[in-house]
Amino acid sequence: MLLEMKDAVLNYGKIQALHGITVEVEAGEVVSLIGANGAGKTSTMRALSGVRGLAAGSVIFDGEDVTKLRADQRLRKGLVLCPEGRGIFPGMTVTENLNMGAYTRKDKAAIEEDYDRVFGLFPRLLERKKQVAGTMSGGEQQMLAIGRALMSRPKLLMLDEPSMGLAPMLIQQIFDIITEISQQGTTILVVEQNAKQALTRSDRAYVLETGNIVKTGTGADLLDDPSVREAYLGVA
Amino acid sequence: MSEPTHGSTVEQEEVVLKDTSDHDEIAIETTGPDGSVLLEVDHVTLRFGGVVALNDVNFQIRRGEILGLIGPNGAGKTTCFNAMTGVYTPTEGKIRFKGTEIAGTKPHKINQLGIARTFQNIRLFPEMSAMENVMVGCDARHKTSVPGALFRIYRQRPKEEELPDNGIRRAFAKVFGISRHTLEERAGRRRSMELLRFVGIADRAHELARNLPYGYQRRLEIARALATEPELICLDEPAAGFNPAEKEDLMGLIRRIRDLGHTVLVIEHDMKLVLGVTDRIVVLEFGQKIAEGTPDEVARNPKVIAAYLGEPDDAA
Amino acid sequence: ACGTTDTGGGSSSADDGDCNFKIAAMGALSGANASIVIPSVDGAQLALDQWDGGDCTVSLERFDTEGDPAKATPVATQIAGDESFIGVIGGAFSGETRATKTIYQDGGIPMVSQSATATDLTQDEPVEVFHRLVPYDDYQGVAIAKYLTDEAGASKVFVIDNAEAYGEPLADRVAETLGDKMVQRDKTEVGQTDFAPTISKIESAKPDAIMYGGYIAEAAPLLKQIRDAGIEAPFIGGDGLYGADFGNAVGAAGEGAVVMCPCAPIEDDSTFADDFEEEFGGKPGAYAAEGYDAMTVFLKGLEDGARNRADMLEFVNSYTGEGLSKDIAFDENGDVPADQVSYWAYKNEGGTLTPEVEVKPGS
Amino acid sequence: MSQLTAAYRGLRIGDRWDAAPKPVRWFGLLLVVAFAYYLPYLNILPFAYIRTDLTPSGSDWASVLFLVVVYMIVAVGLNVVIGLAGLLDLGYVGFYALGAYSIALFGSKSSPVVEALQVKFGLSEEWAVPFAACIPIAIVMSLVAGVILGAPTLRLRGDYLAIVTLGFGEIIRITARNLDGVTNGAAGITQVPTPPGPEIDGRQFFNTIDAERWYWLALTILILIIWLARRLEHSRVGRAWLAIREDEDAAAVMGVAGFKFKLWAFAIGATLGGFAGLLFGSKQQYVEPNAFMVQLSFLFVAMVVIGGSGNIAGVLLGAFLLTYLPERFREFVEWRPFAFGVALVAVMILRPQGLVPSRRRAREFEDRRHEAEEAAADV
Amino acid sequence: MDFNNLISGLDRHTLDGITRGSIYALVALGYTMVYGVMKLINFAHSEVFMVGTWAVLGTYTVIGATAGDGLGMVIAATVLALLAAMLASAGTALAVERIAYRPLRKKGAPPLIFLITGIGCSMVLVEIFGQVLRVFFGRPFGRVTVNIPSVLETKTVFTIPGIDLAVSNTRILIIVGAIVMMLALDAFVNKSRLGRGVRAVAQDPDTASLMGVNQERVIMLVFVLGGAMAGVAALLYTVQYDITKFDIGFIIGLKAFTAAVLGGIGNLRGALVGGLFLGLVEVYASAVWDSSWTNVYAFVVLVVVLMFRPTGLLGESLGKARA
Ligand SMILES: Nc1ncnc2c1ncn2[C@@H]1O[C@H](COP(=O)(O)OP(=O)(O)OP(=O)(O)O)[C@@H](O)[C@H]1O
Ligand SMILES: Nc1ncnc2c1ncn2[C@@H]1O[C@H](COP(=O)(O)OP(=O)(O)OP(=O)(O)O)[C@@H](O)[C@H]1O
Ligand SMILES: CC(C)C[C@H](N)C(=O)O
Ligand SMILES: [Mg+2]
Ligand SMILES: [Mg+2]
Repeated sequence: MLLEMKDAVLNYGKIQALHGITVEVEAGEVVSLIGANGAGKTSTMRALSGVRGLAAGSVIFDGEDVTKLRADQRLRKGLVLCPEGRGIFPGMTVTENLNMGAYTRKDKAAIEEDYDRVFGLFPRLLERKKQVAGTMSGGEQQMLAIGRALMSRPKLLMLDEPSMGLAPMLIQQIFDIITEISQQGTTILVVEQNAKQALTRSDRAYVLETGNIVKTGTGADLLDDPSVREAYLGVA
Repeated sequence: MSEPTHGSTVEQEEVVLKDTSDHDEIAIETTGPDGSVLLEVDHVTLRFGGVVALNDVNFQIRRGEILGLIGPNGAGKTTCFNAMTGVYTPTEGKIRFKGTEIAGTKPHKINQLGIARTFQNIRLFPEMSAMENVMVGCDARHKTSVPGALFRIYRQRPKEEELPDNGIRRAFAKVFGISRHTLEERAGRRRSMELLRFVGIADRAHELARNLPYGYQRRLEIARALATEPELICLDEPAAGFNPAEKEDLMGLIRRIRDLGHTVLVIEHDMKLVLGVTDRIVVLEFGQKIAEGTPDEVARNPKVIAAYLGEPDDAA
Repeated sequence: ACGTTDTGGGSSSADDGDCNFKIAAMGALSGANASIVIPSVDGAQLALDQWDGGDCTVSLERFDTEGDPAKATPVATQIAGDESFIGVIGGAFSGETRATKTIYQDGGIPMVSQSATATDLTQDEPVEVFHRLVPYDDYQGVAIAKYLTDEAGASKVFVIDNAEAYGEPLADRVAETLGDKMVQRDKTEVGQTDFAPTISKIESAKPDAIMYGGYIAEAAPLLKQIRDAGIEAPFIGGDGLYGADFGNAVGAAGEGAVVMCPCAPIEDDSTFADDFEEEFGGKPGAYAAEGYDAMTVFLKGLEDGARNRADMLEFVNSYTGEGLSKDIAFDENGDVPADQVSYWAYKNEGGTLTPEVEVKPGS
Repeated sequence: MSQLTAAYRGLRIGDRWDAAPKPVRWFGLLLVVAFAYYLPYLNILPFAYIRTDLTPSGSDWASVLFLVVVYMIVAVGLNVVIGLAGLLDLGYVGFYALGAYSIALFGSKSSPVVEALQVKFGLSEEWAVPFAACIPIAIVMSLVAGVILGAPTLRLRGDYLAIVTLGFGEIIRITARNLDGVTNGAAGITQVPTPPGPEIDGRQFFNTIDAERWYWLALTILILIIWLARRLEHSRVGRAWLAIREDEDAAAVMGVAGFKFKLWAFAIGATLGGFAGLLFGSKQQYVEPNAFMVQLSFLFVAMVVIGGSGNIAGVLLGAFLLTYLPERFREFVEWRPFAFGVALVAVMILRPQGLVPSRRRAREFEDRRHEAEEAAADV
Repeated sequence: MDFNNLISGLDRHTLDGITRGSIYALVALGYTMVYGVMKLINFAHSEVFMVGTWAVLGTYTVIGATAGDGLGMVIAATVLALLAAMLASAGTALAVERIAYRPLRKKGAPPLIFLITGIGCSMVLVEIFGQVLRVFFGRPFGRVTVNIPSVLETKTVFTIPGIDLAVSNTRILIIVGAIVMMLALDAFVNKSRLGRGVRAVAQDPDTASLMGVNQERVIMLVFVLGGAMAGVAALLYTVQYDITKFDIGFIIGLKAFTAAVLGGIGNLRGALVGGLFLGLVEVYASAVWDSSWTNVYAFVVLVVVLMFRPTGLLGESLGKARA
């Protein structure tokens, strides 16, 4: 088991966002998390990445208890989150943002390779290398955020709504990239509203509802589940 | 969960929670969907240093329609919005709203002219309750300023239904009238509640905006924009982050907004929503308009397919 | 003014023979300028300690104003309203004195200031209760000018001030007296430490003496920078520089600088100096002798049988006596009589101010 | 300390107050006001220990109360600027100074301005602008100054505004000090007029000794100002300020004329500051530039923040404590500034939301605190 | 008004202005860095500088350096004093951050609270030197101006030919020292990995932590660097003016903060430009009129600049420092 979150409870002030959920990710898997707005998907991601602490429960990554570690410490262990709403550094150029992805890395040569890989995936970024990221369009920023996450060479890459705000063609591309990265050996946990795509492409999935896991299974199983189809796929 | 919020700028106890199934009260006066031009983007070019975000873009919005604005990421859609709402001034070209040139006008003036918008990255007033957020929108149409709020001298003869129930106060109000401030506050509260119900989030009216779920926040933005009684309401990716079921709801909401008499301009990447709800679509790419027409026409347009839609069976 | 005590007027509850009084000392006991005030209050304390009161018990209460007029008014109102106070030593600075003298006037309580020297206090708007043991700054201006021309033989003087209530009028007066022997005038700012613009003006004016009206904090860096620039012209300041702190602050650059003060020298081996040192662990500082004298005036009043403010005021108004600092008497404005006006020029030698020459501006 | 605050919280005074029926609230309020008017005479032990004149070297109780109330007016005014509109003004002392100077310049027989007028119009040497006429002059001067300062600078964001306003305060002080011919320079202006009133015991009604009359006057004005300020807060204007504070651009797009409302906030704040200055100058009967150092501005801001910015009760408490405590503990002469600094830091660390925050801020803060505490494990 | 004085001595005034401005600039760095990262005006920074000047005095006293020492001693004393000042200032800055700001951050306090806390810390530090230490150790502590021996005596090193401008060793030290330190810091923030981390936290602390940046460490780093720069300023200041005082930081802090805003707060190069600009304005204006109006000129210039460039001469933000 690469990642294991047990009985996690997360509060925002008086509001309890996660009511003791358990999520597991096996090395090499693509796991997706689906659910309506406010179900707690982002909260799960935040708790996993260490941006927010848990009120109860634990997170075990790569056989090590990381519950008490800060986000930056977890990143060093290979647990990387590409946050919802992109979180690019608005005052830095595209290149500098990518640099930030490699902040903890020292392997110069491999970093160069990864640049090429990211620019290969997103040629638009290459065109805009010197643009200050804050002035880029929503979609461009999303590409940058994913590219930057890849620069960290994660063991487990967590993506929070990577397709949000992207044009249809790009969404397709993003999912292709996810598949590709996964084939290259990175484990992936993805949150998506785009449930159909997400379920098609993932090995397993969890369905969240108001801070609780209500269903779990393989992607294909859930795709066939009538209640899931009704609630999340818009097919009656 | 939704604890009463004392001492807030909205006193909630006076809110009338009657159910208005028909939404007449929030309708605004417009001339209706007569198809006349409401807003005209006239050969607009907008540059940021070297980047040409808009290049000689030219289109019109007609009264009463739902117009979609689509295009690949970075095509210039949001920029176009920003130019229309006074955030940016076009480098060249004109934008006319109801015949008046509005480029270079301050954002709050543009709002008073009758254009409201939502933001691609939600920008509510996070520490104010949902209700208060909408009240700020309502205030755009109110007149009370500092002296009015301080001294409350400006009095109006109230309509029968505005009179207080209490006998003495009633008599007082009949003789001296009620200050415009008080009347506006009451009207604002009533209207805000109706709008929250209209967008479907009245149950959390007194919660801080920052604590609302994402979807609620999006809807709250719409309610707040509607509160300013715009003739034209511009929605920037309102369905971002919605699941299909929620998108379905949103489509209904957009149609109902139009039915109230507002003209709607919507930027959206979700083709199902765009094709399903709009009357006409304008397509941008690299800052240029590459197509314009009914949803059917646009969806079949090879240029659009190549630039934007990709293979017909899209991701949604 | 209210509450615990009955208000106003001259009548006193302490009239019936028993002699139980307080004397207030008001001034900056904390804050940046405390060091030129505390010695004088200590001096007053010493006078009281040495006094054999007979059946009188007198205490000295110290009121801190931080030298700030706004903080001084509640203090003054308190003192004026409490009948057990029979006299006020102070205010130490001119500003707070200006702000409070009408309050004391309303309370009918006599004041004897050890160091407030602003001219207007007695010359423009005199009040009956105010007296001071130091001559006012018009004299000092003349004294400094006189020193400059007569002792230093200067004919081109550069006059600088700190643009504040004390320094500016003093410098004005010096300039006025010097007439065309002043070559140039410049103003600085309190808290300033870089005087480059002033230095360059001095350099081009090539004066043969420099006068500064202000306090130690600015005088020290100013003088250092003057010497650093290689300007050797003599430097003279007013009583704002009087005190051991000046020598400490200016260091070697201050060698030979002159400080004018309306305070007579206290011999190092005088009994006063010894007693003071024993009691407060240091040489008597600025206006210590004047503080001592101020207290003495009031104590003499009590010995004379003054048992309320009105009597005390009357006593002080007509007081004559020999003091540590000078022969004490007050004219109708509360000032030192003209024949007693005398200044001493002190020269900074190896960090201590040593009396150089007496200057009488009157003659 | 924490037990104490917990006990206090346990009482839920605020909630109970809100829950109480209207007549009860009115009655409570009346009691508080009556007590405030009675304060100068407070003489029942043990309560009398709060008096400042019982300690050795203490200062006059009523005078201290007066100063407290003047600073309360300042705090209420500054609260409009900082607490409601969210504009950081570090030069508030400038308006305070203007108020004091306007009554001194026009009302004092010995002010150069009045002297010039006397000469110009051949008036008697005793002539000066009467007190009543000085009030509108002070209000207009500070209001105009507020607008003049605000108009070019309110477009600046947050901390830029802070330094510019700070500069403004200094400019006012230095100008007052250097323009000898107009303001009498550093020597200041004496004979500042006091409000008219009957003579009692051969003294003016408002004199230097009977400070409680000044206190009552100031208190009455304060109550009036609070009443007006509350009206503003709970109106469209208050909401607009809040919206601007939260997100100015979004507010503009929603039709809020940001600049206009900010300017209003500034002008209102300036006027109240000027009014407080006028009271101060008049009671003092002496105005001089050094009474208006920058540090006083900091003190004003500290009052607002310590008490709980945005909440009138809070800022009143802040003004009270920061003025009263140093006076009450005069015995500690040289240690007062040190203690003041330590107390400031300690209070802020223990109660960052202010002593009596507004509910909105308290809630805001609670949320943030929880978030911050849970945000990351501490290493 | 004396424009002749300005024109005839322009070279001299320029040199004076740059000297004054260099010190402003160094102190301004501390404001700008902390502001850039935490959006917080660290009001206690003026006292961080003040502590540095005392460290210089302390060093001289301990090693017994005085005016007139030999070259070896002068160099040794100056270097030691520099290190001591940097250490003391950085330590003070760090202490303020740990004791006062950090608990507030942990509680998520709003910015104004930090401001008032900073003012409180500033008072405490001032009083430590003006009162607390005096009570325990007596002089030189207390509320008086203290002489610092001019170990490095002012000597004219060379005269610029043609304009006949004498340039002294102290001025060279100040100007060169300030500029070198600024360039070094600028390079560090813009070029080094740690510097990039600083900028990342400045722009988006949460995301920065997701990139592996330890936010707490960055904040400490910023205080330490800003403090060290104030320490350098303290040494240069004492070399030029030879004095210190418990409240000496206030005015310099005010000016340095003005300089930081003038240049564009959060922008390192802005601090340099703002500092020099402010120094020149002050000296030029004082040459024409007199120094009692200095603060008025300074603030009027600030307002005028901000009216035309609302985010300062070079614009805002650590992130855009290179743009
Ligand atoms: N910063 C916050 N403060 C308070 N409550 C919050 C905060 N962030 C989220 N919440 C609440 O926590 C719950 C879960 O939110 P979360 O963002 O995890 O949902 P989500 O599943 O990611 O939704 P979406 O699809 O809209 O992104 C919601 O009810 C939301 O209101
Ligand atoms: N302030 C600015 N400075 C420089 N370039 C800018 C600025 N604002 C926008 N741009 C550029 O203009 C182009 C259009 O951006 P815009 O935000 O309008 O795109 P969009 O169509 O809304 O895309 P998306 O669907 O991704 O939101 C982009 O390439 C963007 O990088
Ligand atoms: C103590 C003295 C230096 C006071 C000064 N003579 C004054 O009048 O303010
Ligand atoms: Mg989410
Ligand atoms: Mg966009």
